[in-house]
Amino acid sequence: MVNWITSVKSFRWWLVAIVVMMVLPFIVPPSFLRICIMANFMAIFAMSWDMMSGYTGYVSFGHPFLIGLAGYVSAMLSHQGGFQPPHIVLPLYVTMPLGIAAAVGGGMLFFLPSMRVRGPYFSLISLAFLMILSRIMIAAGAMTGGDRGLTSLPYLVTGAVNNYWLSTGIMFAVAIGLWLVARSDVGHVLKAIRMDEDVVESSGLSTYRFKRFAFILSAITAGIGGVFYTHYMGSISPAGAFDYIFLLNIIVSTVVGGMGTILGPIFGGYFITFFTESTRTLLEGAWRFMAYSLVALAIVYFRPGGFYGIVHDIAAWFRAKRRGGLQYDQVT
Amino acid sequence: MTRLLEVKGLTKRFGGVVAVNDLNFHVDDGEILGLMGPNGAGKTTAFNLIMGDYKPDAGQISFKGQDLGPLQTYERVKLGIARTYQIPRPYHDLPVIEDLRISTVPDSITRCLRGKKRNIEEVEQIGIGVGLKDRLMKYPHELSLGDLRRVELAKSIATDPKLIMLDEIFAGLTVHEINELTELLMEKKKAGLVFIVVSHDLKALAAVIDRAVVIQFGHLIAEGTYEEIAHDKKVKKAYFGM
Amino acid sequence: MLALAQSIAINGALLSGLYALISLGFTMIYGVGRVLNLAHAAYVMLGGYVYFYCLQVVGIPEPLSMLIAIAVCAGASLATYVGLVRRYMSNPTIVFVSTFILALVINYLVVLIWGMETKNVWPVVAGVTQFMGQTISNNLLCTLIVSWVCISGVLLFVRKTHMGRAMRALAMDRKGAIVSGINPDRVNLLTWTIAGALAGIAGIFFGSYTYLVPSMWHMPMVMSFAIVIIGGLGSIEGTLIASHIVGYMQTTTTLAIDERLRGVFALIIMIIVLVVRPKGLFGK
Amino acid sequence: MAFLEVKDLEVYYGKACAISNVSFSIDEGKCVGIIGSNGAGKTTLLDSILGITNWRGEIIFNGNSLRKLPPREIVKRKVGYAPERGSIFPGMSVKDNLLVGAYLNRSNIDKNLANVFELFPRLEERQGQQADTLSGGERQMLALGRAFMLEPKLVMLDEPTLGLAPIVIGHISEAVKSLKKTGFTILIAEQNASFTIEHAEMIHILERGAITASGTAEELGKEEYIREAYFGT
Repeated sequence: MVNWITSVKSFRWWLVAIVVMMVLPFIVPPSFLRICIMANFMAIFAMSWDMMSGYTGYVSFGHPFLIGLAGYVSAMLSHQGGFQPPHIVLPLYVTMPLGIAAAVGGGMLFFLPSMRVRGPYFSLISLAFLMILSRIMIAAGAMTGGDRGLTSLPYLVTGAVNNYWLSTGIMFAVAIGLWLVARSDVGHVLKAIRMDEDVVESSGLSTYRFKRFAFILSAITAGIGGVFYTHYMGSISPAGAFDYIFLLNIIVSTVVGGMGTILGPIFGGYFITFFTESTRTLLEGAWRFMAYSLVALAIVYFRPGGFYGIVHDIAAWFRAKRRGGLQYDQVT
Repeated sequence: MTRLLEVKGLTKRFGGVVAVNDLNFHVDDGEILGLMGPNGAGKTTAFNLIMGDYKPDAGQISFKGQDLGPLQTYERVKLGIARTYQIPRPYHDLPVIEDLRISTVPDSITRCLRGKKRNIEEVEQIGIGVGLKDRLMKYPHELSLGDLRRVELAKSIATDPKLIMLDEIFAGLTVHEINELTELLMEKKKAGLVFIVVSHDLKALAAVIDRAVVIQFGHLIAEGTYEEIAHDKKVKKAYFGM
Repeated sequence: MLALAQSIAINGALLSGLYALISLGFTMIYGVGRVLNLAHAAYVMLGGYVYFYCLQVVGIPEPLSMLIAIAVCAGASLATYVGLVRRYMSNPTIVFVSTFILALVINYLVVLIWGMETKNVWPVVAGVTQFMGQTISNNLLCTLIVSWVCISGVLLFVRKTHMGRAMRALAMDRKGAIVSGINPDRVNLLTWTIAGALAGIAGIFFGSYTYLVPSMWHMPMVMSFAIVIIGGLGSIEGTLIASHIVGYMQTTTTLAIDERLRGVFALIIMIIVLVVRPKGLFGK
Repeated sequence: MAFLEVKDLEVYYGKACAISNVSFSIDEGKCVGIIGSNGAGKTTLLDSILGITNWRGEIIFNGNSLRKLPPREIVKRKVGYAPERGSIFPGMSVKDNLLVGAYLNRSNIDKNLANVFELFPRLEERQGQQADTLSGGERQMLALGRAFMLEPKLVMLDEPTLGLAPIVIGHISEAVKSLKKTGFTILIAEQNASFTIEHAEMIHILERGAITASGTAEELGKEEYIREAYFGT
């Protein structure tokens, strides 16, 4: 049997987190839960970005492409407005998987060939795809609602509490799934790719195979986040889905939490969402974004390892002190 | 003896410079071949061509009778060719044991997802085998050059190869370290491994190699046992300009 | 049909010149330091706004307003290098992410100072000229001339002066440059300043070519990316040629196909170039 | 007082020791050779003199300590350096390459250019050509020429014969001879012992970052182990 099931110990922090999240709806008001819902989605997007960019070092500027594509496909197919050309309106349990499939398919078609090129080149291509999709979505107004996007989309569930349970459930499912992958040798190889791709090749591993896997996982996660988010909001528009600030949110959540960690982005997603929400009453519009961007900049500048890095360093220091040296299970 | 690796008419140009020029040589099963030549002769380029890091402009490389031309680097490694880097390239964020473990990870997502670290004992044995026993938990920046060379060697052994190509593995090591490595190579040779050892230094290889080829300007100028090439006029001229 | 072709020819030349001006600084910074400055296009916007403010709000004379705008951009660029980039020169990913965030900071700075609504900048030169049956505003002609004066100036500088040669030398062989006594940090300081100044000049004319709005840096940013990639990162000559490819393509798309698709074709070409020839058409 | 004096030099890369306890000196107008194999630390040694590495110990050039000086300050004090493999600026013309060498010495550019072209007529023929079209030997000449544009008081050559055909090595050798005649102080780091003993009055053998033997060519030739390892007899 697989070892990870036997090692309940390594799940203990997950259990704590799940218990806290389960108690939350009974002790906090719905307005707080709504922030948690947004944080859950941000955490999903950040984990998706982390799976690809944080692990392999291929910095993607195109994740909103995947998220937006999934959201748009599901939105267009489930939209009940009478726009031209007439088409069949499908139920959500059909459109949402199709949306996810679109994110994976569209991503495979466009992003995978781009992963042949490294470093900033890849980032530029991914950004270009984002721009192209955004332009096309605006130009194809008949299908997509153009600049204004699509509104009054069907909801999956209604009410803050229900949506909270749903988004929390998805977030944990995605998180644990990705975490298991990241802990396995796959995660190990992906990190090695970030450090020196050529050497990984000369260890007899197809880096393309591993990058592709990371990418597909990332795209599925982005797709899941995209469709659920779209049908939570009940609307989708180019300004929301393809805005730079959205891209910034995703990247900063990951960087703040700690790149290449899966746990970090969850924390980062929560931190960023609560930071922006809590400043909402204090600061007006642009001031808030300004403050937010400056905080993000400061974190990237002073702590490129993110919070995970800080916590990790402190923990390692304490343990090393106690045991007088590093042990095997601590360095991985 | 069976031909393991055969290089025919290999040529590679970089801009106006011909790095490897119509190079021919072969390696047989059970031997240690020295690939020698002064600095800049094209030895490392030949290695990179065999590994598939560059595409040759002309010529053919075959391994166990199979043409390597269309194969990617990792496919060549899976066939049983491994290499070390002249300047060690460890993963800077990983301790030695994790670094070595990358080389034993199966090239398959599904097999990677099943079971974690089950290959740890095997990796430990390889690490101990090259004399890194008490340094398995160290990070690269804590290691000396000699130890980093051992890591390179262990990494190549961990891919379970038939042929290992060692690039300047003795350069910059102490006499003691060289002796230890030499013993290690002999031991591995007995276990059935085949080596190509690249060095610009004729002397260092005397004790190790069965046969040597000497190249200059990317071209083969001499071939034979160490004794033969050490007294070859062309070789002397190439090395000492006399 | 002829009128359309003429219009494309003239407008394409104008836009290409502007793009060349913007991309030149971007590619120079990459050349000497191997980092990409994503905030570069935000300086273009900053230049436009500062010029507008000085000229039309404060009422400073035109030449002085221009100088102030250029100086502000050069200063911003220099400050970016000194305050943000220098520490992480060896880590392009951090530079990439942090300069992208900086672009947004500048974006919100502009929103806070000047608001969201669009602003029209007075033309630098008034009047129109008849040319090839087309009516062209003198402002656009001036834009074209200034672009080319700047481009030629930069080319002369990097080819004929000691400092310019030092820049190119550093881009080609770092150690060779250092052993010749070139101080990489000083060359970087100068390069970032020049790049900022070029962005400022581009901003003044870009502003009067279209109008000012806080999102006006998006298109130049992505287009200058496309241009330096098609031209080959770090290659000045390649950048000039690629600016014209992209500029003309964009003009054709806007005037002959669909205004809303502007940029799309340039990006598609960029992607094809990258996948087929990753070092760009003229890169080494 | 020696022209260049290196005392107890130590260089570490991380924890790996690249140079340990190296001491030697050069008198004005003399030529000193450092012979060592790949990885022995020759380039690190030359880099240290130019201030590219972090070193401990003491380096005194022309009466002044070079401690903590950045490379450009050392170049200003007229230390010319031709890095290994004829490192040149591939996208520039031959003449522009030479002009970069004059970056810190702009007073006599025309005279210096004429000197370099006299030393290497081949470079004059090709001055308009782009440097990446040059052959290996011509690149080496260009790297040397670039160092001379500084009118250096000390010239450091890192493996000037690396990968060159014997006839080209001959050209380089001629150039070094005429430099010596002009009175330059020269430091050669080489693997090629015969090239080095032809020019150097004093030779140091560098092994694994330490000097293991020093002496004139004859003195070293007497020691069997060195003769075998480096002189090929």
